[in-house]
Amino acid sequence: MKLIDPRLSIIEKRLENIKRIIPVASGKGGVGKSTVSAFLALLLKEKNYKVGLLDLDLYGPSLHIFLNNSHSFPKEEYGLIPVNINNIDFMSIIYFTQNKPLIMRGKELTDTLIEIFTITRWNPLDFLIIDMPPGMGEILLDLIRLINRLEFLIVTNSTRIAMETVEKLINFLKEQNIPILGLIENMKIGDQDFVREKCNSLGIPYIGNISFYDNLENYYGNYNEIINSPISKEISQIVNFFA
Amino acid sequence: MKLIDPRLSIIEKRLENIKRIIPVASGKGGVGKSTVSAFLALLLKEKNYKVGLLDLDLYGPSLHIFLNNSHSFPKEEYGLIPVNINNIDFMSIIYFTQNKPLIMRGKELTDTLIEIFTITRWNPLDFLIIDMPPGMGEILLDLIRLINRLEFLIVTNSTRIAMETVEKLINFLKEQNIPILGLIENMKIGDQDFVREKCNSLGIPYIGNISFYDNLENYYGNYNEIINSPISKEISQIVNFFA
Amino acid sequence: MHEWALAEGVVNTALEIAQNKNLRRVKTILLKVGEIQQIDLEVFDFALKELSKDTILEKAEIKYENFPAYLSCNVCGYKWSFYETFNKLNEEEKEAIHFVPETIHVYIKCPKCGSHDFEITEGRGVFIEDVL
Amino acid sequence: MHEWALAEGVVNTALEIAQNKNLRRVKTILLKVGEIQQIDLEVFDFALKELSKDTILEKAEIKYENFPAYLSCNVCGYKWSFYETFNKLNEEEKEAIHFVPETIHVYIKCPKCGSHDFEITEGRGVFIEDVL
Ligand SMILES: Nc1ncnc2c1ncn2[C@@H]1O[C@H](COP(=O)(O)OP(=O)(O)O)[C@@H](O)[C@H]1O
Ligand SMILES: Nc1ncnc2c1ncn2[C@@H]1O[C@H](COP(=O)(O)OP(=O)(O)O)[C@@H](O)[C@H]1O
Ligand SMILES: [Mg+2]
Ligand SMILES: [Mg+2]
Ligand SMILES: [Mg+2]
Ligand SMILES: [Mg+2]
Ligand code: NI
Ligand code: NI
Ligand SMILES: [Zn+2]
Ligand SMILES: [Zn+2]
Repeated sequence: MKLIDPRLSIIEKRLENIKRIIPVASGKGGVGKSTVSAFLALLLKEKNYKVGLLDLDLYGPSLHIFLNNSHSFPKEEYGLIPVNINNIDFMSIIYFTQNKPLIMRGKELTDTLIEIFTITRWNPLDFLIIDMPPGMGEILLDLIRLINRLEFLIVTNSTRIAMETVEKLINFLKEQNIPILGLIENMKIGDQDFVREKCNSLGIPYIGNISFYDNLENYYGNYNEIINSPISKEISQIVNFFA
Repeated sequence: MKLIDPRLSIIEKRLENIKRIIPVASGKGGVGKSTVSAFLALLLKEKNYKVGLLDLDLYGPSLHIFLNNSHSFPKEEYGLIPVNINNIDFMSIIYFTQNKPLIMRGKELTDTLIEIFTITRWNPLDFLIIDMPPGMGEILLDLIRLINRLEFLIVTNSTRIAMETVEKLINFLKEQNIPILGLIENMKIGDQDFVREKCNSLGIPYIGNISFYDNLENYYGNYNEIINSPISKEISQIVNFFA
Repeated sequence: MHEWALAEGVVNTALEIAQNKNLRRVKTILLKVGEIQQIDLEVFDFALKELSKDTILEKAEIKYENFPAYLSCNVCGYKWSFYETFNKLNEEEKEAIHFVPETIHVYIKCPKCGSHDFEITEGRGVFIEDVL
Repeated sequence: MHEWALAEGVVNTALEIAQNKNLRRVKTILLKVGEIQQIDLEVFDFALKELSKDTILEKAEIKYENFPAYLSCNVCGYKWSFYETFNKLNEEEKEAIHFVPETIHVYIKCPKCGSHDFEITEGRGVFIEDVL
């Protein structure tokens, strides 16, 4: 008999009290996946939903900056209970790396992802928002392989350079019959409609756009400022799209 | 005897007529690695250097958009001769994927990278510019493992979110004693100096900054417009830094 | 305490295996416990027994085999045992590796060439060897 | 024609192996040639012989063993042989895979579940089995 990994069978059970699981993905980096994930979590919570937020960008975790938290630690209780920050249940690799560089090869990305899902005990949630890394490697492939009720939210910016890669992700997900909620055009510049038209031709909903905000970083970590910022107003309308 | 991969021994020979090999990296996505790579190649060529350009962002190749070329094919001649576009020798995975999604796991990234270096026969070059993917996985690790005269050029934008990850890459490279030419601050917003200060504290040269250009995409694929664009003027000064 | 989460996986999987083998009662569970994860065997054993109650695993004997951990450098090829470098870790680092073994790449490097790019060839975590 | 590039790797590596084994003359080179790379054996053999001239490989017999290729789905576990799906590829697709075998993920999917996430378990490219 080959050695059997006992973790795989428990992942579904760990997620059974979560109503919807939403990976925020793009394929492309730097388009605002993390920004959208963080705002989405905050604004859903403002609507009194129970929200979890999971940073799966293992090479470049960044949600802890938005949430201004890297020195807490998940409580050990029959596993690890995510850190509660402003009533959002948060889990990140950052709690185990001291924010130092973590280089890994693909097989190890797989093991890390499985381990995180095995040991994290989420409270009952309405939404688990998963901040995805760029690329189409292990994190994407294993998430799809291990969890079968994902609803992808795609993020792009207004450039052809980004859409070139985003389109690849969309085509891949469509071919594998993975549900796509729709696409958000972030940091919209100009009034071109090509992203919206691309959505039409790809047959996925264009959820809406978010403007470019020069001073976005000033808000990070300040809960009240974020909630009342103009970008929150804009994203609220997007939140209405699916909740 | 275990099966032996005959490709590894030939990689160094394939690169022996290349004077300098410069990976443009960041760790972070969307900060302008590809943009900087493309402009750098063009501007070095304008100075009459012989320049090669290699797109190693295998999930999200994009240099073919800058160069406006995806339908050529490398010439088969004792291997593959890169495609010559405006006198830049160009190689990309795009020539083998029909621009369709290519999902891969890490082990396969390694094999692809090794295969590309094995079969590509570069003409003698002054510079080989390598456009790197985000992350710190196989492409970065294998490049470092297989080629020992890399000089990294680091790209970031002006945000803390980006620097959080860029700093990890820099610290990793420093710890592994890999040469770093310096850092470029792209899409500079505001007049904060924190990126420059970060460079000082990390002990690497701050090479310069590039402004944010709203209409950058209009230039792509148009060689003369690119050369005469204001961004080229700005990047020229950066080029002077190391050539 | 997070050993409970891993124990749950073992119990779940052992039940699945027993079912596939049509076992009416499990007599023995053979486990290999990787050094890198630094499992607290006392807690783990207690958790396994608690979670086995009222299942066909209830009276099974659980045999733990220590799974020595080896690391192999992807750059220079050097191989070494986890324990050679283990003592250089402080408590916080050990705990991080206990929770997520792959963070070993943050805290350990190849003793020969200094690279963080190495492979865990054996002894990462908990595995089920057989259910009898 | 790009077979020359691969042949160069074989010659280089075979010379290294011969040196490490202190061989004064190589009698036999054993190669395993993976199906996926669709090597043109005639060109490859010619290239190997040309590149071996004036080296200790010059008169070596080169033995080619076909290395059948198998694919294994990471999602559903199905295993199949490359040739089962090979005939569905057009010439352009075959050529892409000939140059970069990993592009197989673009053009082939699991016959059972449709996933592009599968592994090449055997028969990817050219390997040296031994130099005698
Ligand atoms: N709407 C926006 N306006 C201005 N800057 C933004 C906006 N969305 C994201 N950014 C900035 O763009 C950069 C990339 O965003 P991030 O969320 O980290 O992208 P990703 O997670 O896709 O890599 C960050 O510096 C972030 O602050
Ligand atoms: N200086 C700049 N001004 C305006 N837009 C830029 C600038 N540099 C890059 N961009 C845009 O930012 C996006 C990301 O750039 P890209 O070069 O693809 O980054 P990376 O290769 O790091 O992912 C692209 O849409 C690109 O057009
Ligand atoms: Mg992100
Ligand atoms: Mg890029
Ligand atoms: Mg503990
Ligand atoms: Mg051919
Ligand atoms: Ni524990
Ligand atoms: Ni060929
Ligand atoms: Zn080493
Ligand atoms: Zn399948």
